[in-house]
Amino acid sequence: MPVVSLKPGYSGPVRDRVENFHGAYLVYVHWEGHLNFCSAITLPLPPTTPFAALADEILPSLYQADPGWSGVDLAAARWTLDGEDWSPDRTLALGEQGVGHKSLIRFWTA
Amino acid sequence: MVARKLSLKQKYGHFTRGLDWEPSYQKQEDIFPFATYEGIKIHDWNAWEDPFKLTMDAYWKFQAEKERKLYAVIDSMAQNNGQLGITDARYLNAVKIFIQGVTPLEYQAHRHFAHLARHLPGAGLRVAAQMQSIDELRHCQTQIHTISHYNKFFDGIHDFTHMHDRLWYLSVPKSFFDDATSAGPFEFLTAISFAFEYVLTNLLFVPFMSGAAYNGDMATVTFGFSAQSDESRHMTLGLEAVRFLLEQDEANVPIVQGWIDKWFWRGYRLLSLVGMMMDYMLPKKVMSWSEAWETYYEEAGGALFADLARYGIREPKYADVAKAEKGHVSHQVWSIFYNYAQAAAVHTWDVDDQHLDWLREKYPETFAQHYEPRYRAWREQAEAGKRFYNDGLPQLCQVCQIPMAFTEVDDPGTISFRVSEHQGEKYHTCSDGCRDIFEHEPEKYVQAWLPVHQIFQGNCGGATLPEVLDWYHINQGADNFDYAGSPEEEQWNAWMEGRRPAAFPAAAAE
Amino acid sequence: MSRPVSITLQNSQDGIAIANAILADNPEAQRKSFPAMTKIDCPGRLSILADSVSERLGREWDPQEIHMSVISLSGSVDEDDGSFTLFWR
Amino acid sequence: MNIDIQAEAITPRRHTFSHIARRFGVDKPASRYEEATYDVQPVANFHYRPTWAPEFELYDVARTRIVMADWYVFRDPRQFYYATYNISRAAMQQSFDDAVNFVEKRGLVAGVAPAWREAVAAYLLPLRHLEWAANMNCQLIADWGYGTQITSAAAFCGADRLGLAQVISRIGLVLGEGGDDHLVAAKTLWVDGAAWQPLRRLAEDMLVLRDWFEVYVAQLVVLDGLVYPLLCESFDAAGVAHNGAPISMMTGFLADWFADNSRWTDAVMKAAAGESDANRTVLNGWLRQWGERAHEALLPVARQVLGEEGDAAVAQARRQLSARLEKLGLTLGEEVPA
Repeated sequence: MPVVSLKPGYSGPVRDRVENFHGAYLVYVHWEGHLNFCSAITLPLPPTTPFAALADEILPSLYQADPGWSGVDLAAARWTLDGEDWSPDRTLALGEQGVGHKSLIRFWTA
Repeated sequence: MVARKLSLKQKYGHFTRGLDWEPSYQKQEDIFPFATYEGIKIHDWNAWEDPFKLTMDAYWKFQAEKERKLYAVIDSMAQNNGQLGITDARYLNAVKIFIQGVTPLEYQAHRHFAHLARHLPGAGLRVAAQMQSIDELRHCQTQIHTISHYNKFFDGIHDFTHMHDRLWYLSVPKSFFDDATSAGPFEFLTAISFAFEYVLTNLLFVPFMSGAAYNGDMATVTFGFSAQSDESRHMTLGLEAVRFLLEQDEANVPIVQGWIDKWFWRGYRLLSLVGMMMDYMLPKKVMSWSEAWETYYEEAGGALFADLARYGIREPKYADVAKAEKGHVSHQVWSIFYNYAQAAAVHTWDVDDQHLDWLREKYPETFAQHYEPRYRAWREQAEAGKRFYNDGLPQLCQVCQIPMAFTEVDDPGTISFRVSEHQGEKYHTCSDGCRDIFEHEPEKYVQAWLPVHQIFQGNCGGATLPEVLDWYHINQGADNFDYAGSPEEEQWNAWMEGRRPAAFPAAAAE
Repeated sequence: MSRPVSITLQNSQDGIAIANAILADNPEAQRKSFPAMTKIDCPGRLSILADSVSERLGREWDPQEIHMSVISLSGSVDEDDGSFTLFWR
Repeated sequence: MNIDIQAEAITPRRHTFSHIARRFGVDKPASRYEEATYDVQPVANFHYRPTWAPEFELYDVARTRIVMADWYVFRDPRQFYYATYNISRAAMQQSFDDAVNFVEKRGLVAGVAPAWREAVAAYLLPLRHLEWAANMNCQLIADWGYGTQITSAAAFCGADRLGLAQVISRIGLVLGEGGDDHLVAAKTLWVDGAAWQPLRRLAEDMLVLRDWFEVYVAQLVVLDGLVYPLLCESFDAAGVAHNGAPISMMTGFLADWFADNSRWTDAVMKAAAGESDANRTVLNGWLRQWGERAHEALLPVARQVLGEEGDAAVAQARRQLSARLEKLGLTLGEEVPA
């Protein structure tokens, strides 16, 4: 439903268009079951980022503050991308396997 | 000669709406261009009944007297080092959130009630709106003057207007008010005067001010209670204004109901920050958020909505969700601030045993199971010298802008993720309430200035945290991080040491 | 209709006198005490009578002076020369 | 209490807020006026465009043609913040109340020549409607103006105008011995009386202005700058011959109020004009345009009160305003023939 405005055609700047992020997508990641991290985390990632880089470098840098992170086996994790089951391929870039601007990646570890 | 005396009502009529006249040289719609576009139909502005019949002579007299009393307390606090009388320096963090988050809203209310005082076609409502406009300026200025004294000794207060325009958690109150002021005059009236002032503001002021009293902050109590005396007038305006809209035309009912639904949820989400202050920042606690919600929403709101049922108004949508969440929200918001104390101009700290006992008692259904283990783990990490901080930036709700920490109503272990699409782009919200608000007016919320996204666009001083904090004007190492080890803690301990009788420190040192 | 109306007053000289007047003049009114303030609830309707408050204060009290003492209220307001009333319609 | 703590242990860590310190220096305690007024308005990162004016931000410098590098140069010489404002106005009101009580108790109005009583009712009481328009104009400035400094003072001025309208109404009740006949009659004059129509048209024309600084100039500088001297000097002086002193006692506060308000408007105009030639050009344009309109609109009212001396009285008020503006670096423009 459109917003009610004095004159037709009300609009303002759409602030978070993908072109405003210098080649990156915004990607949200969330480690399920670990609410010591209060919410999902926002990352600016170029779509060319390999999933391996996310799994091997980025996620550890974020989640190692949890003492339990060292025992996590991401290869055995369950993933969803934007609400659908997802089997990420380590060798592919995020953009090549369905990750878009403002996608949400959730994962469950044992 | 025998003087004829007009009744209070007749006199008040001449002194307010009697000043107004029907324009004939300019068109009504050119003088009041914003009066009709929201679809609200008013057939008879004269049907508006002013609940309080306050003329300017009485206004000046009462307000001047209130101000004399208040400033006497403020002066006395400055002269007597009143900051030493508070229960604990941690208490001051509630005051910091207040001046960073609430005081600028008082200011915005001042400006926008001036907008109503100019642009509402009904003279009676314009008079009420302009009194509220300067009242709100009063609240803003008395808060600044009161807290000015604390600013001399405590951190995080020093640049509150700059921070309000920029800081991540302050975009929550700012976007709330921007949402109201960017709406039409009737939505603003419903949003602020009714949904916020009448239905929800008691939750902000009454427990908080009573908490200030309980924690030795006499200055805040004084400005708070003094402001509340105006607030009662504002609340009454809110109730009568909504009643007036509902009585004027049946077609107004669904419009007003939609606004009540929206603004109840907007206000409720905003107040979750207040819940966090109440449950975590007051060293001596008056009541829990859950108890306050029961007293000031469930009881008072219940009576209100039962009364409005005659017009076809029902309780706000998702009030049941708010009720179901009341054992969770304050803890979830505290977790946000604990996660990000390195990037905030307030301190957080580890919850001690006595506090855990209180929380367990107040939240028997939820606390021990869902939150206590988390806090104990954090405390252990801190005791091991590894205070937990979250190094990633949070995902924010597109509408309320709070980090998306709220959980599913029936599953406190799972975050509630909602997503909508508009013109091919995804928008994430924290709840059904915020999702509905987005989907009702997507053209508005796509504009939201989300602090985390702005950082990644490069609009906030740089790519590193220290650069962003500089841009926020956070004094790093003082305004931010845990209370433990802060300059404030050191200062407070020195003060408390200084308060012991002279013989004792010497004995203790041996 | 017996939905509760409510008023919260500062624990000041005037506020205490008003609270006492309410409790005396509204038999169903109930007091709840909080730090620095007193909340009074009453089913349906509650009146503050100027004469009653004046007698307690030893001076003439104008109902408009309620603005000096009130913290919060719940219910519709009716204000006249001799009284201040909260009620649900 | 707590005097046992040594003074050095409780030395303040800072003197004022950072935004105040950036303006006035870090080592100076700030005044309450400064802390209450400077940089309080939000200036950046607004979330949504107004649904009623998406071409503007919620607070936007583009709402006026006046351009300022810093919007906090409009210091109010009275240094009003809410507390000082209300305390000042409570005192002003008290002196008015005292005057009215004095006049009423002694029945002094009865001693005023009846014709002059009628004349006063006819020129003073319709002005309460003009005050009401002034009130709305002040609300517009408080709404759309930029910066806490000028908008807060405008909000106070708006409250003043409602108060003035009410005080004039009260004089109407005194003249009517407690009844409201005079107020009703004065409203009819305002709405239908031929002498008042140019002024009412002017008031309504101002209510459709959208540039808030133009409203400031038209209402607070030009119209007030002509009406008040006319009222407080020429009209009041005409009452002397009719034993009008009791009326003057009651209306004396109008001159006091105008003098007080002019301290503020003079400071604002001086700062706006001093900023740039471009501003001065815009201001002079508004002064000329609204000066001509106001001059013409006041003539019939002045003639009604002063007869053939009415034109000279308006011209005199205009010369006063012109001299005032010249000191501020501004020009009202040439006199217009009636």
